[in-house]
Amino acid sequence: MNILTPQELADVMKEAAGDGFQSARCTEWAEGVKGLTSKQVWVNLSRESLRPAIQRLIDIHYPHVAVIAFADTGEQVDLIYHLYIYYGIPHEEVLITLTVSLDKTDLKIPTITDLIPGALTSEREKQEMLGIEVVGIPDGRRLFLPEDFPEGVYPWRKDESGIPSDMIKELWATGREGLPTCATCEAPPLAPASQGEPS
Amino acid sequence: MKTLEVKKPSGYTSQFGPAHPAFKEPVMFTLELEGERILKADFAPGQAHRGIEWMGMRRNCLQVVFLAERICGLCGITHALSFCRAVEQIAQIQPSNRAHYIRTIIAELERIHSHLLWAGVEAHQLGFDSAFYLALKVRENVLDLLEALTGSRVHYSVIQIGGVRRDITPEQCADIEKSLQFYDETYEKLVSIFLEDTSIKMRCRDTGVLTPELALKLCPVGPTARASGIRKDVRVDHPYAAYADLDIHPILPDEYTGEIRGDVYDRIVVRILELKQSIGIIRECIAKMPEEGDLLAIPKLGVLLAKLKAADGEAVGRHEAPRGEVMHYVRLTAGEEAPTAWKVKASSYSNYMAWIPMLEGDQIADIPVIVASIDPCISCTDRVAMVRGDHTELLTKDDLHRLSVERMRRIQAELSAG
Amino acid sequence: MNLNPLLLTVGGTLAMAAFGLFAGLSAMAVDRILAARMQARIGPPFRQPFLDMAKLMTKQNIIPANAVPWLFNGAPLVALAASISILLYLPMASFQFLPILNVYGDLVLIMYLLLLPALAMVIGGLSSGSPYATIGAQREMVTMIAYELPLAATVVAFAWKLSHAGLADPFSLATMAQTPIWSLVGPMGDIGVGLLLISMLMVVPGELGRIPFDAPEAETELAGGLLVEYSGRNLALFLLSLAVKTIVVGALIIALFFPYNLSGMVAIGNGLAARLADVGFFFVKLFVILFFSLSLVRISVARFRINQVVDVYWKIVGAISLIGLVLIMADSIIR
Amino acid sequence: MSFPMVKELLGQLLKKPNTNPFPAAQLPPTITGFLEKVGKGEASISPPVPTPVKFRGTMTYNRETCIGCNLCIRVCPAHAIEQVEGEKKVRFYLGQCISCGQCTEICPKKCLELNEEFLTADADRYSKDLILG
Repeated sequence: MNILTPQELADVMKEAAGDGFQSARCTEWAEGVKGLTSKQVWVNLSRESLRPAIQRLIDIHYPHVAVIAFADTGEQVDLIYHLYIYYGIPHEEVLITLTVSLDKTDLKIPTITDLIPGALTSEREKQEMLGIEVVGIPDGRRLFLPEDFPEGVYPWRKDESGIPSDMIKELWATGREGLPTCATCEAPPLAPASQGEPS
Repeated sequence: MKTLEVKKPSGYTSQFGPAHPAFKEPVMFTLELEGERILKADFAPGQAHRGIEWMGMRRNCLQVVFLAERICGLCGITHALSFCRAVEQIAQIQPSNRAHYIRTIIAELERIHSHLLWAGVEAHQLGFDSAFYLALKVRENVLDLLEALTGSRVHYSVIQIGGVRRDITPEQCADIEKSLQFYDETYEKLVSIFLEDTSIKMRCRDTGVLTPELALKLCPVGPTARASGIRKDVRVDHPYAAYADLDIHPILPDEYTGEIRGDVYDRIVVRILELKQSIGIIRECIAKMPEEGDLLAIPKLGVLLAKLKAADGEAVGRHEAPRGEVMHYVRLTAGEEAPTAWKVKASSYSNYMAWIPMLEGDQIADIPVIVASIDPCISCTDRVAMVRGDHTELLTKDDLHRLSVERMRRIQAELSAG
Repeated sequence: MNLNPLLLTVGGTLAMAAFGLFAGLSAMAVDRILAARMQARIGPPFRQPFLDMAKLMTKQNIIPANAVPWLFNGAPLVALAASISILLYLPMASFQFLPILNVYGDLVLIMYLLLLPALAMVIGGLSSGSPYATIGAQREMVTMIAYELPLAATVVAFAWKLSHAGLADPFSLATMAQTPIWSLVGPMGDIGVGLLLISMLMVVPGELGRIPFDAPEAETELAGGLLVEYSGRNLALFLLSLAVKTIVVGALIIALFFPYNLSGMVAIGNGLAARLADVGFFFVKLFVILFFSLSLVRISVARFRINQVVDVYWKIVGAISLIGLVLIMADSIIR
Repeated sequence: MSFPMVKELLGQLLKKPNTNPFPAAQLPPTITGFLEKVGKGEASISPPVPTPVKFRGTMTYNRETCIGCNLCIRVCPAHAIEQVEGEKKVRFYLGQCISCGQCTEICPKKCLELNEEFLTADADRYSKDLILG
């Protein structure tokens, strides 16, 4: 198995993504006395070219899906797929990050669990925490949120569909103003339900 | 390979958890059973989800370091180290090599005490309480050492963005060497008790098997993956901290047993051998630790806060936790103190999926053993969902307190009236 | 002074019940303290089991909604009564008037009475209506069947040997007390009896539901299994029946294998001194048997799965007891 | 057929238990009774495991030298520090402090230290001795 350099991998991703390809960059970071560098490839691509890119990676070396991260950037939601290849070969592992930006009006993304079953946990979490609809997900139930968590509320979203302020109960603020006398146990009203910005 | 011929599911569905003596943390399993055999298993985590990521996105980076450390009681350093490495890559802060070596030493000490606790808990699930007491007795030595080095037995608060907050003085190096010698002797005893005991072999051989092909597909990490033959260890594949200067290799069960079956016994083998490896790593780190080198790249916190506020970009910080790879994805935008995005991937996050194939086909007696064999680290919660009839009500800690006070008042009233 | 025999029996039974309860709880206390010390722990005070039982007696006795009340409440009583009744058939130390009901019963009856507490637990577990308890009950039945084989082999070996030696009532424990088995067999027979002793010692943890054979109420798997729904007085009765059963099993092994009395061997004169010496010697024998068959075993092995329990009892322990039986027979035929 | 645990257990039988019997070897009949006896000197509390040199216990706050710059509030991860209205001082809730010691490092006037006290259990999170300043 010949080991491709990060730049070659970026080109492979570019060619696999076709016209969905947006940008790619390679970064390095060295630590320790010997200063060996760890290699990362960051690729931005569109929703349609996600599966072909992953399929291409599977042909090179069966990738390990670490997690699908997220970022709520105002009117778009970025889904960031972290995949590792060349693990098992000392100091050769490359982290390939595929970022797909979905605008909030059309939050759909095809599933990759048929290619890599290990991604199911991450996809279910994105579905319940960000409100993204993963098309073709084999098991779309909620994973971390309880059954009685209100529908339509997506905790990681920073817009109006995020957690409303009346649901926030700052435990560190509970009972701070007047000290609660245990007899009545009525904790005094909360500090004004701010978004919890650090004062 | 145990083939499971699933007949007409004539069994009954039973629930294990969320509160069950086998799980020290709440996770709910719904199992379709036929007599003692498990036909189908499904699990529902999250009874202990505290919304750490949500809290993190409302704090500045210095606060998040110590919040991250309290995600898990056992692997505190892991989350702090991963988060700090991510933020350092964004803000381009390079800690000194001495700080890298101190970080590695503390991380490996944490691996020793985490593996020892896991061995004890696994023995307890097997009903072998003496091994539990022995493992925890032996673990006290490294906890006292860590308390002397970092000031606390569990949450060490040693790692800061840009380096470490405490130095390891030569006398402390001597203390470390003394406790490493203690662990050299007890290592033989642990191997004989955990790996050569007939009753443990009877219970753990060919229980909860995760075949190498399935392991490749479900992307487990850490000892769970290595026990099924996947050569994946972040310390070897990804050069970071002082691991790049040491020649270490991923531990696979065939080093001890000569074969790889991916069952619970192999996971015990991998974790016990990793104890020996950690002892070697710490010795090598102490020997090769560079003398000079400042502990913190930016000692003044005010300056650090300003630099972090100006930082912009995204990065991934990783570390090989005792249970597997921990990865923090952080994205900072200039001008905002709080991280725009912060995703924590704990090691058990990747290992959850592996429970299903392990459980199916085994017996009820194996459930606690298999569930504990991936060393799950779920965490605790502060609210209870109560089901009355079909109406589910959410009670928080204060409601529970109010209910108990009311009940006490009622009992006192009855007593005084009676 | 020939007291009315009925009064004697009733008084004897009450005394024996009190003795059984007290000795049972003390055996539990000694077992817990020694197990703790061997695990480098301080362990509870000696009076801990007594405090536990007293506390359980005052605790609320909850009957689950979908349980069968009369079965649920009846089972513990049957279990305790059965355990105590076995005590009445066992000769202890050198008391002439023991066993109280000697003329009515023998080894076969004891084997059946030994089944009753376990059966009562099964009925209690099934009637409590919790899935854990039903699984626990199924496991208890399987464990019971498993350890019947070595038990039966031992009883058959003893009875056959005594009848072959021409003794009158081969199944009665009294005859076994007078003529110890060791004196009836030659060297090869001694090995046979030794094997039977080993198999009986391995039956003790299964009989009492202790690790490694405590699958029925496996704490980490079934959260208490059979006894999961029991609380308060009912739970106390079950635990007391287990405590008494500890003494019963210990006394049974002593009666079968070590019926010797100190006063017989070492002349301490007769009367009270000899009697006390015999009682002391009986307790020493009981302590040694329970230590090696119960306390040490339950902390040095892991818990077996239910199919492994059957494998161990049928293949390993069963084989040991059958070989012992064959050796005894071969010994008496050749000699 | 190997049972290595047996040798270990029998060896341990003769040695001293490993438990540190703080505060008492076994649970006394009543805690308050026991504490009264200790007060009267009839009973003694066996000491806890000694804490090492730089142990991170709870906070000590020197109210005079504090200038109310609120830098410590910015770095406290647990929101355990609160501004006192009307005064240039702060208030600490030790019930919520996680002893990370970050405020001791950022305080310009060095009026904050971590001491070695760890026996701070209390029934009420906001009891008097758990609030500084």
